[in-house]
Amino acid sequence: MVDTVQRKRIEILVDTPLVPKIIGYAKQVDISGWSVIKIASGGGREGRWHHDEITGAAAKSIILMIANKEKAQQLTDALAPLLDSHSLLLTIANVEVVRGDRF
Amino acid sequence: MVDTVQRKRIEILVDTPLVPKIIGYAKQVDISGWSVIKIASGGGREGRWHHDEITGAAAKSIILMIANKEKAQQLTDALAPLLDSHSLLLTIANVEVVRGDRF
Amino acid sequence: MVDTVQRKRIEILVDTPLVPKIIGYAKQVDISGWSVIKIASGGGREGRWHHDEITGAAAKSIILMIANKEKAQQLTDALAPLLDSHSLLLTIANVEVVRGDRF
Amino acid sequence: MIIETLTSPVILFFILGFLAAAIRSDLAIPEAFAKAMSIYLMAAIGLKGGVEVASTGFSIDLAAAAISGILLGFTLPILAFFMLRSFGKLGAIDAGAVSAHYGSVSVVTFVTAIELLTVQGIRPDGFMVGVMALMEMPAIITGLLLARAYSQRLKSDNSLDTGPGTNLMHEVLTNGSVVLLLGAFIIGFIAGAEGFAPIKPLFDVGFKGVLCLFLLDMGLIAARRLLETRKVTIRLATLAIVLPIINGTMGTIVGTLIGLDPGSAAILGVLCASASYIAVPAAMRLALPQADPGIYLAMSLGITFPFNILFGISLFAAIAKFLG
Amino acid sequence: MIIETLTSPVILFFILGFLAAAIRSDLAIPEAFAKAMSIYLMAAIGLKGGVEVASTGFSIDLAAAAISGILLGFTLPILAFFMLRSFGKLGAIDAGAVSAHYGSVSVVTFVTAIELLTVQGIRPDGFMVGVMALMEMPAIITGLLLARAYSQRLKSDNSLDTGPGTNLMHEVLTNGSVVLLLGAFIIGFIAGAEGFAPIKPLFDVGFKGVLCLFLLDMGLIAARRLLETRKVTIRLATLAIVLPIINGTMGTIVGTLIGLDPGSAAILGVLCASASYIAVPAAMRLALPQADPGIYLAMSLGITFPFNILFGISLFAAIAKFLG
Amino acid sequence: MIIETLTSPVILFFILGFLAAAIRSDLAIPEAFAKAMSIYLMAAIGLKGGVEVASTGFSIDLAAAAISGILLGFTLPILAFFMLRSFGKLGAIDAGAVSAHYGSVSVVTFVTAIELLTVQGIRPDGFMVGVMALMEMPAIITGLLLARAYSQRLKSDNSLDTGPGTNLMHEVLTNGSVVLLLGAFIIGFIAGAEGFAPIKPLFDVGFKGVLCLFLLDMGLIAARRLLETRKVTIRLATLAIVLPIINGTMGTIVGTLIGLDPGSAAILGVLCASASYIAVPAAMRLALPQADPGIYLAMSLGITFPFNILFGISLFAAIAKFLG
Ligand SMILES: Nc1ncnc2c1ncn2[C@@H]1O[C@H](COP(=O)(O)O)[C@@H](O)[C@H]1O
Ligand SMILES: Nc1ncnc2c1ncn2[C@@H]1O[C@H](COP(=O)(O)O)[C@@H](O)[C@H]1O
Ligand SMILES: Nc1ncnc2c1ncn2[C@@H]1O[C@H](COP(=O)(O)O)[C@@H](O)[C@H]1O
Ligand code: NA
Ligand code: NA
Ligand code: NA
Repeated sequence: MVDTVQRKRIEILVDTPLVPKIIGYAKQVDISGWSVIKIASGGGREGRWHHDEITGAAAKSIILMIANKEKAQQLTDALAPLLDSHSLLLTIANVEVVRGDRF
Repeated sequence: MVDTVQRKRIEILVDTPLVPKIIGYAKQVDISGWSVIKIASGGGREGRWHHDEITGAAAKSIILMIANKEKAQQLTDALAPLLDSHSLLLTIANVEVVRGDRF
Repeated sequence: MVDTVQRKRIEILVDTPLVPKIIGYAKQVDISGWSVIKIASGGGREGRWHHDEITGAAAKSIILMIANKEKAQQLTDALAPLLDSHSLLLTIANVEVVRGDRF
Repeated sequence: MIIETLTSPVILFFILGFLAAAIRSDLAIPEAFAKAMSIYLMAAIGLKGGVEVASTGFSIDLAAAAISGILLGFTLPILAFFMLRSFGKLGAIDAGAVSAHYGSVSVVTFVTAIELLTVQGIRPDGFMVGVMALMEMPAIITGLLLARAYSQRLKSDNSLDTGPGTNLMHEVLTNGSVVLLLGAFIIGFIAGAEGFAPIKPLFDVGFKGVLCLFLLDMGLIAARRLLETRKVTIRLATLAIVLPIINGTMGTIVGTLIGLDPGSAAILGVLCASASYIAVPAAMRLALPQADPGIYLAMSLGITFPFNILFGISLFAAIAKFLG
Repeated sequence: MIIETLTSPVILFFILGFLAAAIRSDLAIPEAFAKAMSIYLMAAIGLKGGVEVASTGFSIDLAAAAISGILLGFTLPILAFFMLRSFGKLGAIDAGAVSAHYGSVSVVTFVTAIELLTVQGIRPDGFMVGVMALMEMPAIITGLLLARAYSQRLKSDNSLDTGPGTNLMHEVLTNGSVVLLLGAFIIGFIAGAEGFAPIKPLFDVGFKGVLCLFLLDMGLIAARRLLETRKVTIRLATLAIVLPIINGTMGTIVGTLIGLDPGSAAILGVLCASASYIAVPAAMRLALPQADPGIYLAMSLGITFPFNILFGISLFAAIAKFLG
Repeated sequence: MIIETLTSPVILFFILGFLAAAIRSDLAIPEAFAKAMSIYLMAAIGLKGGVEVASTGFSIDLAAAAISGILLGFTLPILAFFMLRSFGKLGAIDAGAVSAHYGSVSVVTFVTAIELLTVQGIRPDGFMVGVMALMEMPAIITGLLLARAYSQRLKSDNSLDTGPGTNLMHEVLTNGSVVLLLGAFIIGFIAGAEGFAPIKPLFDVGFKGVLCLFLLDMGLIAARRLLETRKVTIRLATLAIVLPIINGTMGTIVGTLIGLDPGSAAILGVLCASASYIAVPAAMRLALPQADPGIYLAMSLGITFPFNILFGISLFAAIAKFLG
């Protein structure tokens, strides 16, 4: 049986133009990697939107990061002031990572 | 340290043409927002499929919603009768949401 | 109230050309289905990359599978030897699946 | 004509795609490119049709063809439904869904037929584009009504209530391809030959080449659909060839009877013979989610589409010439 | 000219898109196809402009137009800012963001104007493409400075510090559309008419047709943006029409004063009147994330863009002819 | 010829892309558009090659070129492998993977070379397209066998067993670009000049322009690959220039010896000099996942591709003319 370690799965929903900025913060707290997923469409209090738009300014993405508890905490502390002004949606869940000691 | 609240992360795998229908139900139970992610390909008991199809009828998407426990329960109750006929796959997980009191 | 069962949500981050291989292993342990999501961009110890590349060899995908505990365990055992050589990232989380007895 | 058909590059690209998928090659056309090509093709045929009607004016033929097309769209699913239930052994829900596909039309089959008939010297009238657009939707209504009338399961709940957030009739009437075809038709009509001239190069120069690449993709998709299906029985496969022959022959006869020229009569036959694989599947997924997409997609896309491209078009052309 | 404009296929496709979205049709142009078309259009106008300058040589007009364009880009947002704050009742942050959009330019409005003016017989000079590229960015700086000077909230923290991993000035100067427009302009200049000849067919044959399909998409996007907004008040909607009229008139006058021919003066007016909806929104999301995208996108894309396409271009052409 | 090459728009667009990425502009070509262009280019050259062979007939030259190409594909990786191990200091696995890339071919380098050689008046024979398709795959086999023969690690487990669900030999033989190139070649051959005529406009008019936009994207990708790599040592960078020179010279000499005209000999040299960056990387990821993609992509795409486009093609043309 392979051994797993418990880590945090951080999911940040963010406007696509802001992705590099969030990743800049993630690097500051030394998170080892990230993956970006495009959102096709969505809706919220501000109305609905679709990705099929010529102006990328309205596009949204999810940034996915696996990190240990400490780094996850540092990242949320760093991003907290931006949550409202940049309308981020930040969720954290527990996951088992197989042989994930490097995170 | 920022405070987090516990919420539900609802993930519904659904045929793309049915997405508006599911969102209609979500609005009925007053869920505040949703995000749709395209599935590129997949497989199950009915065989495999790819997104690269001219006929969008076979395309699949994931609808992602963050909501509190009560709304998540209401939504699953509302969708339960459709699970088989519309072949939905509905999963719910716990997540910590940073400053997520609005969900 | 609808009844839910607890299942495992397996997420495997993998180079796109290797997807069929991983799915081959999943079928061996009799997992009932899978869904593939494209990663748009990402970064790690090896530097950053974007999907907008003519050479698909650098593209990455997430394979998502819902399975019961036993099958999840069998799959991780089967994939363990590949984790390093194929640089997979394998995470497992608990989810409630609505009427998910078929998984 | 069969020989000419089978050696024209348009058809050869379709065959190439079909064979590539059959040997399980990883050749793939990006989805966005395929959609771009279909938008281009629909805009092009809509424009050309409108420009042509602008020069010939509205005629009694146009009205006759439009009315016949709509009536055929409403009625063809009925025969199909009962054949699917009896010979095909399908339940009412699946039979209703499949019959809606066969009553509606396939744009690519239409475009390919225009090309092949033009080469043959019997070019159909420009207004047939409008007729096609009008034929996309009626069959959906008949198919749903049939499913509802004959299914015990649907009788208990209300099948046309598609839940909150959706409205089937609205979806049907504002369907993207209908709007684009009719819209481009009207633009062509307003602009006329003179106004069309500056944009004509794009829609002329590329047309046949784009059709080749598009059919390459259709070949890949049709073959993959056929290979991956586990739902199509021998009986259903037979119907996927018999139904287009019956419907197409009826369409060609009706076209001839209402006085269309051979090319237009043949194309009316092709429209009746062709089965939808874009608009109707999406509508069915919404309105009859209980129906199995594995059945209707494999039949319309995997069998009927190739049959029409390779043989059906030539067949209805021959019938129209014989009658005309 | 208004009648000619409104019956040209280019504009009719825009109207088709607008109406399709208004009746909530699901017609959609794939994002990748739209981006491909915009890359094609930018490469084409860049190349043609460069080839033209290669044959006419650099002139004093070119320098005058370039300097005027940059100065207008820097100053137009100031008036807009105060009108948005007083009449529009926006806060400093939103007013700064919106004014940056109106000081910058819209490539598609420019291209459409070139077409319409050419048909009218007052074809603008080739170098105006370069002027457009230079006008994309200055307004961003003015808009940010204004927001920062008048917002209490921004005064406390440093608004131009956009956090780790990003550098606004760098983003602004290396913006993709600026690089592509200027790059293609320089390539056209180096290659000259002779070097351009082998690649000319693609950029000539397709141009107007691609513009049609692109404007179809713009119509869809503009109408959807307008329908889904909940942010635009009557006052803001008024400004979204008044601002282009003021800016465009000023641009046309300046163009005439510095001695440009009527076509070039009109196009300078169009550049001033048009509002950015690609480069500036992205920059604002980064530099002024507190500003509400719902406001600036609905104004520039939902109102100003259609206004300019349908009426503005004809208006500034009339003014330029009158003055010239 | 170098000067002509460096001022042709095709090459200037490549340089534009390269510079844009070097200044870290966000200019990007959507992936689906890039794939669409590559499908278009492959279909076009396949068709034209087939049409040409249909008119000239099969010749002894064709057979000689095909056999030479396959043999070169099998053998060129051997020299590369030992140079990569000794001078490049790579392990057996990485050396095997890299050598497979250099034994295979790059379609875009081929197409660009056809353009440049045609301008120079030494247009290669049409059948060289078929030769290119045949040369895509042999090197993969040699590379894998070398890696397996010399790696202790691979000797213990079975490197060609790629696990359940995959079959390398099948992947190699049904590779999408091979199927498309050979398929379009055969279609061109069947259709002949007459059958090709109706679809020729699309494949003729757009060709060079599309090549420009495609090379713009290749410039962006090549420069980004080079900038982001952390794996390429000075020694490996040297080999990424020395290997194409050696391979290309050998190919040109072989081409001349078997009696090809100078254009065809030069293009055989270009094929040998070019390194794959689509088919082989995908195959290596599957068959040799332990090899580091950072090395082989940076070498083939970041260094060898630009070298061949800017200098290699001219070099092999000069050698071919000198020998021929
Ligand atoms: N901690 C992480 N969280 C999410 N994705 C990651 C993480 N680390 C690596 N990745 C993804 O895996 C790819 C390869 O990572 P690496 O092997 O570290 O270069 C990256 O480009 C990311 O897409
Ligand atoms: N509860 C939610 N669950 C998932 N995604 C959400 C949720 N709320 C908002 N979003 C996403 O965030 C975007 C902006 O939300 P809002 O700021 O509420 O308009 C939406 O378009 C959705 O894509
Ligand atoms: N266990 C699973 N985990 C993730 N996705 C699944 C699973 N089962 C089915 N799917 C997805 O649902 C689609 C339909 O499944 P099925 O109805 O079993 O053919 C598949 O093509 C997959 O995309
Ligand atoms: Na039909
Ligand atoms: Na402006
Ligand atoms: Na080579």
